[in-house]
Amino acid sequence: MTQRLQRPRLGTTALIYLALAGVLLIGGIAVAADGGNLFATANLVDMLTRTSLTGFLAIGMTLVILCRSLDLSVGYTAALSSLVAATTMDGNPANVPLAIAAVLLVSGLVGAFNGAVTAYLGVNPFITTLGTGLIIKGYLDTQYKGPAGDVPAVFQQFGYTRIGPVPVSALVMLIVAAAAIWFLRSTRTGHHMYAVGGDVDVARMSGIRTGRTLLVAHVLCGMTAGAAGLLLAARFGTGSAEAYTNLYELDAIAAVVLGGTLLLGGKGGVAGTVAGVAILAVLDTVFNVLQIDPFAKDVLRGAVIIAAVAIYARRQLDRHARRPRFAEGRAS
Amino acid sequence: TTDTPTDEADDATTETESGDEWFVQADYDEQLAQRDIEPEGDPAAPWLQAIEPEWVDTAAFAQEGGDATVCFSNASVSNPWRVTGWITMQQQVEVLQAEGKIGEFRHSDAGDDDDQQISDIQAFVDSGDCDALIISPSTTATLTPAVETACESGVPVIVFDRGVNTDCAVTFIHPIGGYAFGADAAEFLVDNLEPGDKVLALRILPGVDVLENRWAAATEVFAGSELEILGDEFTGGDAAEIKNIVTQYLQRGDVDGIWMDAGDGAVAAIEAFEDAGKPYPVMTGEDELSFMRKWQETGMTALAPVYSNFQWRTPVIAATMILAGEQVPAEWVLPQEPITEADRDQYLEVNADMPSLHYAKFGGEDLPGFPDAWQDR
Amino acid sequence: MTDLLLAMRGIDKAFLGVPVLSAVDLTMAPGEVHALVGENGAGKSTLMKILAGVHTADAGTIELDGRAVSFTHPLQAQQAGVASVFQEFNLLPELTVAENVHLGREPRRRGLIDRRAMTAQTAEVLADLGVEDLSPAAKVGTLSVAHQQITEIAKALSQGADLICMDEPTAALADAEVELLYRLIGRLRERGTAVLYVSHRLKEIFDLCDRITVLKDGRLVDTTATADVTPDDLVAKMVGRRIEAQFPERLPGTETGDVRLKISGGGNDRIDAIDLEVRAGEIVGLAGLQGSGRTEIAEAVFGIAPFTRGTLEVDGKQMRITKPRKAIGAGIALVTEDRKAQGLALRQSVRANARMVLDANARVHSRARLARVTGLLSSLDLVARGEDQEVRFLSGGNQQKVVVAKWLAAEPGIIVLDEPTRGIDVGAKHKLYSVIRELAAEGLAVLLIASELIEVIGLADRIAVLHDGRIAAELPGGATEQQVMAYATGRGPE
Amino acid sequence: MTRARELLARATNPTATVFILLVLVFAAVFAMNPGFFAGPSLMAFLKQAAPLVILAAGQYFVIVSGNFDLSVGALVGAQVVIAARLIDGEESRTFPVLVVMALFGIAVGLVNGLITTALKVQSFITTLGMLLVLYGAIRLWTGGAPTGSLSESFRVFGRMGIEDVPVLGQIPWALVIMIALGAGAVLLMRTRFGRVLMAAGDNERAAALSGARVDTVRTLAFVLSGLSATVAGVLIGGFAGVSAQVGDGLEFTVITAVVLGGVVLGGGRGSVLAAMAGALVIEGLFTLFNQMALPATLRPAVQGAIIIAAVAYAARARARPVPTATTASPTPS
Ligand SMILES: Nc1ncnc2c1ncn2[C@@H]1O[C@H](COP(=O)(O)OP(=O)(O)OP(=O)(O)O)[C@@H](O)[C@H]1O
Ligand SMILES: Nc1ncnc2c1ncn2[C@@H]1O[C@H](COP(=O)(O)OP(=O)(O)OP(=O)(O)O)[C@@H](O)[C@H]1O
Ligand SMILES: [Mg+2]
Ligand SMILES: [Mg+2]
Repeated sequence: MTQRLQRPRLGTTALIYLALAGVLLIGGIAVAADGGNLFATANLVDMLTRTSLTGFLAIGMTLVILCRSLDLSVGYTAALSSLVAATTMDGNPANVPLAIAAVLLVSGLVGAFNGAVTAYLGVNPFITTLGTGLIIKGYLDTQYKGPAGDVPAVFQQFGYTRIGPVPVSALVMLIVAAAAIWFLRSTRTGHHMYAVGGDVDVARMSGIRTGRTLLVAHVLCGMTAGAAGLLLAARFGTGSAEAYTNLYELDAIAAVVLGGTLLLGGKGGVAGTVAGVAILAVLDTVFNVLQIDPFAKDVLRGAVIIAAVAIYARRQLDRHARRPRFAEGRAS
Repeated sequence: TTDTPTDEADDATTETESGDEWFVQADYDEQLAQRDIEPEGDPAAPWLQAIEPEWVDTAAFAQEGGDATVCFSNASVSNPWRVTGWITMQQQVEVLQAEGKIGEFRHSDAGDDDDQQISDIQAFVDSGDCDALIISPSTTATLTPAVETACESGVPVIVFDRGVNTDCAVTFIHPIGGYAFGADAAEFLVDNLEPGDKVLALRILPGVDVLENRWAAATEVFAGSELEILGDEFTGGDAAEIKNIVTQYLQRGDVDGIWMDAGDGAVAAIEAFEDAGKPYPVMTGEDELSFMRKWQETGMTALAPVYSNFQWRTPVIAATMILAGEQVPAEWVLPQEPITEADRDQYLEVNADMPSLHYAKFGGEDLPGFPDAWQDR
Repeated sequence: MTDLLLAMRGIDKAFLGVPVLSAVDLTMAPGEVHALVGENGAGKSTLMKILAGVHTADAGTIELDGRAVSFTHPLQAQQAGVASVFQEFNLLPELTVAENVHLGREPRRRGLIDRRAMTAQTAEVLADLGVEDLSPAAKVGTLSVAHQQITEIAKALSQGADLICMDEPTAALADAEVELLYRLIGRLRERGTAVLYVSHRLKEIFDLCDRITVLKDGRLVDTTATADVTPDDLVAKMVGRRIEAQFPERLPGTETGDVRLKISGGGNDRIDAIDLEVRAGEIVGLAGLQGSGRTEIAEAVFGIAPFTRGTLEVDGKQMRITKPRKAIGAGIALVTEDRKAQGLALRQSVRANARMVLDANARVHSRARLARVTGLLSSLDLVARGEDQEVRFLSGGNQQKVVVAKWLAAEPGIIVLDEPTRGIDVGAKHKLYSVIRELAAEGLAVLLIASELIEVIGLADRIAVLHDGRIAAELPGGATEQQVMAYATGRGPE
Repeated sequence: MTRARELLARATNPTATVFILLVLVFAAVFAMNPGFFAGPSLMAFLKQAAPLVILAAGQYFVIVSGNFDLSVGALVGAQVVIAARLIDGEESRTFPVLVVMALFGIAVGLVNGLITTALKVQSFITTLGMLLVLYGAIRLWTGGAPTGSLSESFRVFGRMGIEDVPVLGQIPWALVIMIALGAGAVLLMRTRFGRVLMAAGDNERAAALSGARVDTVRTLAFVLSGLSATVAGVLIGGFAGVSAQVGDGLEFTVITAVVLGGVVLGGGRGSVLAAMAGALVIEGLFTLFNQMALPATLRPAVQGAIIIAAVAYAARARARPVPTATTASPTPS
């Protein structure tokens, strides 16, 4: 009778990499028309560099969004982390390991708070994390009147050296991404994130500790924000509270959705996110090379984000792909 | 606006171990002194004047032919002051290109994102096309490593507006500074108010070194007076927020003086007095036209401290000088004089057709694009 | 006695002060198949959910194998050997059958999920169930309701529990699959696995169960051995009154009028060559196995998945119905088979849902009809705490009544009923049967889809039997189950 | 007994939470400074709170239908700048420009709505994109900083009012407009449009199968939000004049307000009245901080904590169903 197994059509992730290729192509042509070469090493390096920061944030963001949650506090967490890192290192290379540990601890705790409030107090994550952001902002504004701490040269390497054309930071980001992909696919907790995002009641009735799963997702998201903070510290040579004014959280979310992860949770993955991040980075580079007016940049970025998502949003949402029994037109 | 130069490299320490006071007595004294020093150079072209310059030799960077590529990494154009300055700079560039002193002019805009600007600077350096690199840092401390790498690449680096904690740049261009700005304003209030009068301070953001300097200087001055400071509020420079806050203070009692760390939304503050039917306060804003026009129209007692917008002309000129091997000041301190009631009307005269968010001391009157370029942007 | 597998004693449960269960006792021996019956809202599902750790009882004790237990999370119940098939689907459409079956208990090798094992074990369970046509790799979202139900059952089985609770497992199943379930339960019994069986289908209860516990309004009526009761007594116990003949007679004065709905050569990607006529005052039944295309016909008529071939006439006028709005405008109503996903706005009040169709369609909106809504609800014997109660807090059966009411409110000329009695208790079922008869009497054309063959046979004036997307035969009302099954399974006439 | 339970339920009901909060906040303000409740200062408060309240109403329609509108802040800013540039001080242009602004607001709403419904782009992204586009486009158009100026007649709505009323002093037009629109919103939710909107936010599929024009009503919700942003723009511009930062970050304040009002993100629940009350709570908090002379840098922290706590409390309340007397549905008498 009707055997409903489907041959998956070209998957969303593949589609996104196509989109990335498309952006690269169009960008390349545009730059060429302008007499430049988008694929010159300098530009490639530039693109890769621009992926790292958003990359870290977006990887963690993917996890929480998969759980049908959200984290609007990552920008603030990153700023806080940059300060924790810089002040702990305080110019002394010996303190670097300690600083990294401190950052991951602090950022993890912020994530844990977000997760706990969302999972166990039933507060909508949008509000939880907006609130957490405000709380951190208040702390930073009161505590730090500006940049603080001093990052030793060795650790600044994390922000500035590269292996061939590949910046170390981008490399680390990709490694974290790979780890996240593996985590989602091969561990129970990772797998359960899809269930929690798909339908929390079903997940619970199936014996999944939904609260715990959500908590883990938020902790990991906090930690990647911490990693982003470390990167900021490395690049700034100091910690900066001001970093939170850049709305990194929105970039991250945009990247995640560009990467084909459903904001409604339960569908998507980190592989796509990496492509989403890349698309944004390519845009930035292209705009710079083409000397686009700063305000036109915003317009284009907004338009591209919508357009790109529009390409695959439709097919992504149709959950009732039906296996045809009778070919169109001719009655079999 | 939120732009003033920062303390020099020598007190990088106070920069980095922050969290504690913003006030650095030495810089404060220096800046207050600089206000009274006659700058070298033609008063008609203040953007070329310099206060106590130490000239440095740039022969090393000299180049043949005027087709040099000048690159400019801008922090952002996210407020009217920067917008005005950016237009002025572009106009200046056109002149220099016409004169054949520079060839291509490239710029990138970081949208106030430090990390973004670091990437921008790296991109310029990596591209290897830049014969001179102009940088307007978005934040002091955080851009330091990037600027250092830029210097190491051998390209002459010109830093202006805000500084960085390194003196590797060939020249660092800036008006006198934030302490002077804050002190000018505070002293004016002290002189024009009675002892015991109440002053409200309106500030934009916390934590931005350049703004904190203005406030630090003001508190220093107020401390030595009998004025009562009602409070200092952060407004984000948003007119609605400002009017709302001032209105609330007026509900609770009189306010005799207003101190602002930037002119944004100053008019809203004045309107709050009008709507509440209270007499105008003694007030300090900035040389933003909307404020100066309101000042003229109401005839209130006010002062427009200035953070010289014409500094946007200097960096490109400096670039040509350097590429021509001419000497430039290692630290190029531009004059910074407040606009008083005496010279107010004359400035409004000159800028009669300019939009209200334009800055009186933009110093572009002699550029060919004037006035259209600033009028219909 | 100590060889009890389960002993629930004095169970109380209230939802915000409103008692739903009071002092309920339930005992089960190993290998026993125990029926839990009662009207909609009697508390069956609630009792089951307490046993499954979804709700926690306010009072009372639960003993498994003589050990006192109290569950605060379904996981604990699972670990204690209690598996459950809930009344509502608990599946994730985005995951495969295998992933759903093992959800929360993924097999692991060296701490990592072992997908190969997952697929293999699922295949075993399905084979055990006697289902060949369901692949462990299939995405659940693309399955028919029937296959989804089977996945649910497989999910419970795969836990190797000593006690399996099934809340109306056959509600979505046609007789063929019910057969599979019968055999399976037989095997469980031999293995000594106990089954708590909630159903509204008396036949199954008498076929399968050793003992029967009857609930009414959250109270225990009594527990008897199946042998000691007749169906009629049981119904009396559940409803509190006796119910005469199960299917009401065709009402006098019902006469078959003109053709209201006429499909000629209708087809799309799931159905083909459909020729069907429904006249005013006529009840036409659609019979067939799961996936035979009954719902697709309904969906095509209603414009959800329109016909791409053939013609469709309403009251003699040819129409292209491409979306539900058009269908409603043309006087067609569809009671969908999945009330939660397709029928109700669960967080809205009973009233809001009942008037949804009127509110949404200017064409059918009228004060008079709005005024009738309340009457409609009570004429269906809805049990709710007032019309302001959110429907999500209604029992399954009562939710279904709200769906039916919302369509009748629009006073359609043609009504398509897809599994209208799914999860409805005997009393309410009977009520609904007579409503259907009345509708016919008022001149409506009724197209009835039901998985319980007797329903189709008992109510329909004509029966169209579907097989694999095509109409295999059209039989008169009185046809026997054997005849219908013969065509439904594609064997043709004996 | 049931009565008592109903009362308890009302108190713990998420929608009620916001009103309790409202009372608490203003009690605190009163404690700090009883003078606040003198007519004039109260009016001044409402005048300046009006825009947020109106935005909250607009945002409510979008949220209850299951979407987000992150573009309102940018739209408010855009509207003010447009007004300033087009009017450029000419009284005579005031009215035509108001019309243009209304059309622009509608257009933006339509685009948001169509992209979200027709192209199936999640509204979070649609409106995030719109935020960027508006922000950039408007500055592109004015060369980075607002130009021109508003006319006096334009500013009347946000700045003036019905003068010398006994006790109150001035009744601001902003307040009048707010009340009028608020009432309108409440009534609108009682119409069929409102019910369908609500159903669409709760169960899209069920609504569609009942013949509801889900996409249409959702798009209309965005249009309403766009219009509310337009009105807010008129009021804010009128209140304080043009400045470069108008509207920045408003979207988050508004959404917070709506959620404080017990409206559930994701749709299908909450009342518009409560949403507007949420906006008053937020404005009340800001006033309170000011009265307490709370160090400015600390305010965000306190605000964040309060919001989380309040919403957590409401969530606790929502977890339980609201009981109503047990009866079979009443038979028509
Ligand atoms: N989560 C809940 N909150 C409030 N009331 C509830 C909840 N769940 C069930 N109820 C009420 O408890 C009563 C019993 O519901 P239950 O689902 O157990 O009935 P049932 O016997 O399973 O009916 P059906 O045969 O229709 O499934 C009903 O009146 C229902 O309204
Ligand atoms: N291959 C499929 N992919 C996706 N959805 C399907 C598929 N087949 C059926 N459906 C949907 O599943 C539901 C049940 O359809 P099914 O195939 O079981 O036909 P049916 O004869 O109506 O069976 P029943 O009515 O007993 O569920 C309908 O909503 C139908 O649209
Ligand atoms: Mg039930
Ligand atoms: Mg069906």
